[in-house]
Amino acid sequence: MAGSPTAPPETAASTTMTLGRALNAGLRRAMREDDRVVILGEDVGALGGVFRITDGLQRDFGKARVIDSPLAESAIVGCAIGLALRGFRPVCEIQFDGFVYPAFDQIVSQLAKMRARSGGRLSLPVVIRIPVGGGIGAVEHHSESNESYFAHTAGLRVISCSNPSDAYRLLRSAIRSDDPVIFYEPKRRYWDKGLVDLEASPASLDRARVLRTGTDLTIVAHGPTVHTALAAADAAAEDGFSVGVVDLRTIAPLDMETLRRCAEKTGRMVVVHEASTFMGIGAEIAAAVTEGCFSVLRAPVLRVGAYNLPYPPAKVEDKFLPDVDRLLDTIDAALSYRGKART
Amino acid sequence: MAGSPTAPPETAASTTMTLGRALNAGLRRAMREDDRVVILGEDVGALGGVFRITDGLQRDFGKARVIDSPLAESAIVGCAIGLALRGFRPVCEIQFDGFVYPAFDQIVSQLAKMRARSGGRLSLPVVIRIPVGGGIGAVEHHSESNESYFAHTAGLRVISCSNPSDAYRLLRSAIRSDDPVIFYEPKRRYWDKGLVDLEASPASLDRARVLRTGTDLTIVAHGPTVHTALAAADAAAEDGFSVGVVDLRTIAPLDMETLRRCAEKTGRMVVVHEASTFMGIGAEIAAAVTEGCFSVLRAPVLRVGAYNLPYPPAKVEDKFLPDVDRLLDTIDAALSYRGKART
Amino acid sequence: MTLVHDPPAFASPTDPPPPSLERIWTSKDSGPIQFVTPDGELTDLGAEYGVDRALAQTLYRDMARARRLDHEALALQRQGELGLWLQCWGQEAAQVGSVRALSPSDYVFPSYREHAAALVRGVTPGELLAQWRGVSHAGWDPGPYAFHLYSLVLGTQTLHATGYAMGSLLDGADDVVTVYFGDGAASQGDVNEAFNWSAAGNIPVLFICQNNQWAISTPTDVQFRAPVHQRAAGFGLRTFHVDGNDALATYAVTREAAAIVRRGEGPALVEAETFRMAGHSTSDDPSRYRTETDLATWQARDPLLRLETVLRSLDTRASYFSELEEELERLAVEVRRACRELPDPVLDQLFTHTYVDPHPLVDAERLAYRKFVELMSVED
Amino acid sequence: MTLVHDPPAFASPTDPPPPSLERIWTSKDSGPIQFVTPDGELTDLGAEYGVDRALAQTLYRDMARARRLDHEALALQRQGELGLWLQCWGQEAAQVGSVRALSPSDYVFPSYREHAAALVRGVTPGELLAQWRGVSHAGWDPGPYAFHLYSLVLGTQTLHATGYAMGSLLDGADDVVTVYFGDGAASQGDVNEAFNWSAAGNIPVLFICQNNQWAISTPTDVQFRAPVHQRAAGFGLRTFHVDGNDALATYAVTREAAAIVRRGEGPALVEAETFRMAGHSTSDDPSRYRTETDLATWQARDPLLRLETVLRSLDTRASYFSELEEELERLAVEVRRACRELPDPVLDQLFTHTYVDPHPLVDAERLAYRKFVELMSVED
Ligand SMILES: Cc1ncc(C[n+]2csc(CCOP(=O)(O)OP(=O)(O)O)c2C)c(N)n1
Ligand SMILES: Cc1ncc(C[n+]2csc(CCOP(=O)(O)OP(=O)(O)O)c2C)c(N)n1
Ligand SMILES: [Mg+2]
Ligand SMILES: [Mg+2]
Repeated sequence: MAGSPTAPPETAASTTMTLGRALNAGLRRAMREDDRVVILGEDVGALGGVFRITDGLQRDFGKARVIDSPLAESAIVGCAIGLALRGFRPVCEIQFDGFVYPAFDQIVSQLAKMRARSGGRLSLPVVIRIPVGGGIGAVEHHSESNESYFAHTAGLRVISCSNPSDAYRLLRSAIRSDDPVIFYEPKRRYWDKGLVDLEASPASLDRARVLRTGTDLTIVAHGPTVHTALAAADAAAEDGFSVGVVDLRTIAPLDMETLRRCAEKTGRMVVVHEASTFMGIGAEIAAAVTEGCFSVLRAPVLRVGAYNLPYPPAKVEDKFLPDVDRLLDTIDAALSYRGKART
Repeated sequence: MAGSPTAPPETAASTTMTLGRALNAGLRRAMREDDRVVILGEDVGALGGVFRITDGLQRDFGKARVIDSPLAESAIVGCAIGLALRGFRPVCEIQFDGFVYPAFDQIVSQLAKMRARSGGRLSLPVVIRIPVGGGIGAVEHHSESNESYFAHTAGLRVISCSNPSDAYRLLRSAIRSDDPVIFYEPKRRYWDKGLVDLEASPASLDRARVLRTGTDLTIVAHGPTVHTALAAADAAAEDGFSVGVVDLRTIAPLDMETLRRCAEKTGRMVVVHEASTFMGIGAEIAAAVTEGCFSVLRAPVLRVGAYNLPYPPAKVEDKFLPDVDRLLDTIDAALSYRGKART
Repeated sequence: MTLVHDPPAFASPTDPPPPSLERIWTSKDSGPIQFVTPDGELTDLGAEYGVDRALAQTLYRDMARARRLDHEALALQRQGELGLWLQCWGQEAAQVGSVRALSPSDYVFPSYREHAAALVRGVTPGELLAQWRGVSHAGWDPGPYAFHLYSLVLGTQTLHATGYAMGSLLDGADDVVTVYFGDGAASQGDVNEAFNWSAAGNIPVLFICQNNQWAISTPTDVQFRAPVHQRAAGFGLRTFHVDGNDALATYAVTREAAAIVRRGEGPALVEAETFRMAGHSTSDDPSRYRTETDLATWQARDPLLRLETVLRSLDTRASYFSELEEELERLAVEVRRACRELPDPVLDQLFTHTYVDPHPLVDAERLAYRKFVELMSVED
Repeated sequence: MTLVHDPPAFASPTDPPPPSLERIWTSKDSGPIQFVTPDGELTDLGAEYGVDRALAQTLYRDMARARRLDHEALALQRQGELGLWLQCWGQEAAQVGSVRALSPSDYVFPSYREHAAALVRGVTPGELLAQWRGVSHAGWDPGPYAFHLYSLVLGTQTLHATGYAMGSLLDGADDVVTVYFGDGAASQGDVNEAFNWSAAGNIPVLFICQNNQWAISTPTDVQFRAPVHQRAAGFGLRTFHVDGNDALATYAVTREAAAIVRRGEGPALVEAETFRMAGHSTSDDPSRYRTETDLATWQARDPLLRLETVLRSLDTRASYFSELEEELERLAVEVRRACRELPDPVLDQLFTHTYVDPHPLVDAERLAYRKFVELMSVED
């Protein structure tokens, strides 16, 4: 998508690469800049991870810094906590979204809380990378969208990247952050290509990005559904509606300033994500935006997410995943509210 | 609180008892009625659990049916799944809210999904009882409110009881249900007394209860905060406002019919819970009620919950927990919106 | 060819009992139990136990069927008919030898690579492929086969087996609830909780660890320091260590282990040494992490060849082999046909599969889904 | 009184080395290592090792201080000054004997009952009580004491210790990262993952299991079938089993275990047999699940009395005991004073303790909180 709003300005250091390679470049850069950065996870060494995100890193940085772990997620996170206490900056890889749950206690009770428990004395700069979401025809447990759990957990930051440039910049920032970060990678976008400026500064961890401005309605998306949102905005434009798109980038905290600004401008908002609608991040956005912008909203903030069912078998996932059609249908619904703003 | 709206009609079988004893009576009744009901958990036998909810049950039903388990939550839930597959109806006790996370994978990936995974062939009638929430001056990890995690998990039902009568009736229904149920018990209300009709029919698992009707605003609460909501409604009444109170009883699914009806009637709604506001159940209620009742709302649905911090040390928990004052402050805010409904 | 009993020694109750195969762990490990060498010769122990011709023929047929199915499924995946396939190639003896040693009513919790065991239990090729074609999460009803759904979240099924066995005990049954898991899965907390819980409660579970030397790209020396059977002994389980490419030894060892469990002496574990001949899955590229030499070493220990040599040395009739060959051809046809005939799933139906009792949210969402589908069909 | 070395045999490099105390697990367990009998007599092994008078005095003082603190804290809880207290009464030798055998810079991850160990490391009474008074979640800065915060979610700290030790290895340090946990916690997946991970990676962790026979109301025979040291051996750890009410034996055993770990021979585990003399916590009612006989048996094995007998038989000067008595009185005063002087926490501050980097949501909530507080103060 040349000239798309997701592309950063081109510089000398700009290269076209896939989202997966951009993450690899981000990891490599972080490891080069700071020798306290270590990687641990299942199959991250010789194999380079099942998605090859750590490809070549063990070869270049050694087995001491790129650690093939035993098969135990709780231990991966628990040991990362210990490493962080010792002054390292561990980056954990969870092989698939559905396999993070055995580590749940270590993440929500240990990693998230230890700083607060210590009265602010300790900090745990741990990044947990998770390939997330569906759309790759996988078997069960390999297509989960579980950001809600971590977003609801005080003490964590939750980041979601949608394109190669952000992937590179956000990952570097996540590794630099002294707070624990859950870092979501949209697995069905690993092979999407885009321009990456390798010299760009690390991105802020609390700002959303307006990818496209609009006047009639704003779509809010993150990770894998940003692409869907852009496509829906294109389609809506053909029907004469000016639809903006916000890429959240950060799920916790939310960039409420940007969200409110867009809601004020367009009066209508639709949130899309792959997680179940019920208690998904769309609920928080709807509640908070409505609270902040009640008088200017012309329609309720509507949501498009998964149904309240476990992720289905691959052959029906295209019907299950929020797609352009469902998004457009919901945009129609939002636009069909006749009411003026109350102001 | 004699004659309070939480009291059921008095019958011959009505007895005054604490919420804790009502749960004990509910378990006893369920075990007597169905010999496939078994209890398992840490210290549930001779000790009767740290809150004595299973008091006397091992003595009366034997060690085979009231099983003191090794100290391993994942195993408690994992084995309950196996027992259910074998045709039993296990009731697990998790000792404190903060200790359910080691079982998270078994709950969200195994218990919640197995029926769907089996194409509807299997059912897992497992109840997981969790004493929940703060207010008892406990040390860390003993005052968590984690209903959001399970409410967001398709395949589970999430129940929260607030008074002895409901505790008795809802627990019996939860054990009879063929779906897995997360059953929250408000630990600081264990010693609250109320009338329990031991012959009352089991309660529906998908209906909220209107405890108090109002015309100006509706407070939505569940579990431990229902008491707070009733007190706030009393206080508001003194200021001349008619405030209703809905006790959710079921968090997943929500009884949207009742919630929408109340929102339509009062045009204003405040949700209160002990969990963090961010991504708490209040977000879902606000989003869904706003979607359903956009034109009649006179103010945004407002939320009162915990701050986005880990639960604090006991000496400040009274400032941290949503109390009558914070609730009244938010009610004021909701009432101060001047706008009329759009209809 | 060394001494051969036909019928086998252990089938006769009057014979003196053969030596126990249990592995009491000591610091010097004497290696896995073997009845047949890779060259197809009986070991002393193997000779002492003798060979039951009928059993050997059954096991060989079971293995041959599994390998053929595996092969066909691989081809189907390459043709795009399956989304993914995890081969059991190389592990046929470990599976068939163990599952055949159980009573058919002993409930089995597999991991996800137990295709050979599944076939023995009667799971049909179509049922077995359904999950990998993406038409369902689980292709069969576990009850009739006493064979549970595959578990993809590693090790979780060991706790389900333990709970099921608790129930069996409560019911007064004498089942040997059996659970399969891998060398990698053994590192998970759940598996160790299951070891501990079952040992403490004297729960009748039989753990079968197929140590196929790899967990995707991770070799066992990254996974653990001491072999899994030693670890299990530490928890107080009765433990066995067997050459998992030796179907006869695996059968005998599992039989002894199952008998211990059935007698109520507590849980037991069999560690079967075997090898994953293919990549982890059809998505894997094993050349990134292991050598051809590895492969050659284990190729030479092939479980089918080994038993075939035994059978031939027992003068098995040629018709046995030829009839089997025909059967395999029929199986191959059946696999291909069943795969292509699997009906696609229907999202609408899934709304009824998640909860037993009515659920207002799911009902509302189904309604919304139906309306949306209708709308789309009108627009088309 | 049997043979006494003063200074001790093991202090002299010219003497032949004493026998190893390592427990190679075999099916016949010969019981925990003991140097001093409950009656205060040296065992043969104890005599062979000899008694270092200075060490014995240090350990006795450490234990006496811990018991006094424990006692005062209990009283404070009964007076409502503490919300909760978990007594270490009975476990003083297990803690003091082990922590004194480490280098002071060896980072320790305690569970939540290691008050005796904490005092040895210099944690002050006020810091120790803060958590139980409800004024903070953790009263001390772990760094200066090389003593981490208490962990209340059972067993989780074993993985933190393992990771910390990985870091120590990466840093080329020769620390012995040490972690305490209980017999109950040992059933958690995390603890077993830590055993396995540390053994597989040859990580320098020393695990100390205080087996105090109970996990709240659950006795060890519900918890496991085989002792924890046997289990750890199964994972490939070097293992030790000691009478945890014998401070001298615990010291010597831990010293040997720590040396193994420090030499890079891998992780080790010490299982110390001891007893929780009080209830689980001040909220517990142990009469519901255990008998007075139990208590009497263990009362007779009291770790302080035992070492006192040894010290008296060594003709320890009376001034040692009288000075210690005075010190304990001062400690008691300090405990009571420090407890009452602990400042109450301020919610406003907690908004800065959760994240390092600025966090818009937390900032907004703090603002709302401040406004609310202001409003309330105006209304008052
Ligand atoms: C909890 C969990 N973590 C990670 C994975 C991803 N994964 C699937 S199979 C596998 C390797 C399993 O190895 P092993 O247990 O030895 O079984 P094998 O594949 O060799 O049969 C991994 C890491 C998973 N399925 N579950
Ligand atoms: C994961 C978890 N589950 C349950 C509890 C509740 N709990 C606190 S202490 C305890 C018993 C611990 O026994 P043990 O490990 O033997 O230590 P001890 O109290 O005897 O020192 C239990 C069940 C907990 N803290 N953490
Ligand atoms: Mg393997
Ligand atoms: Mg204990």
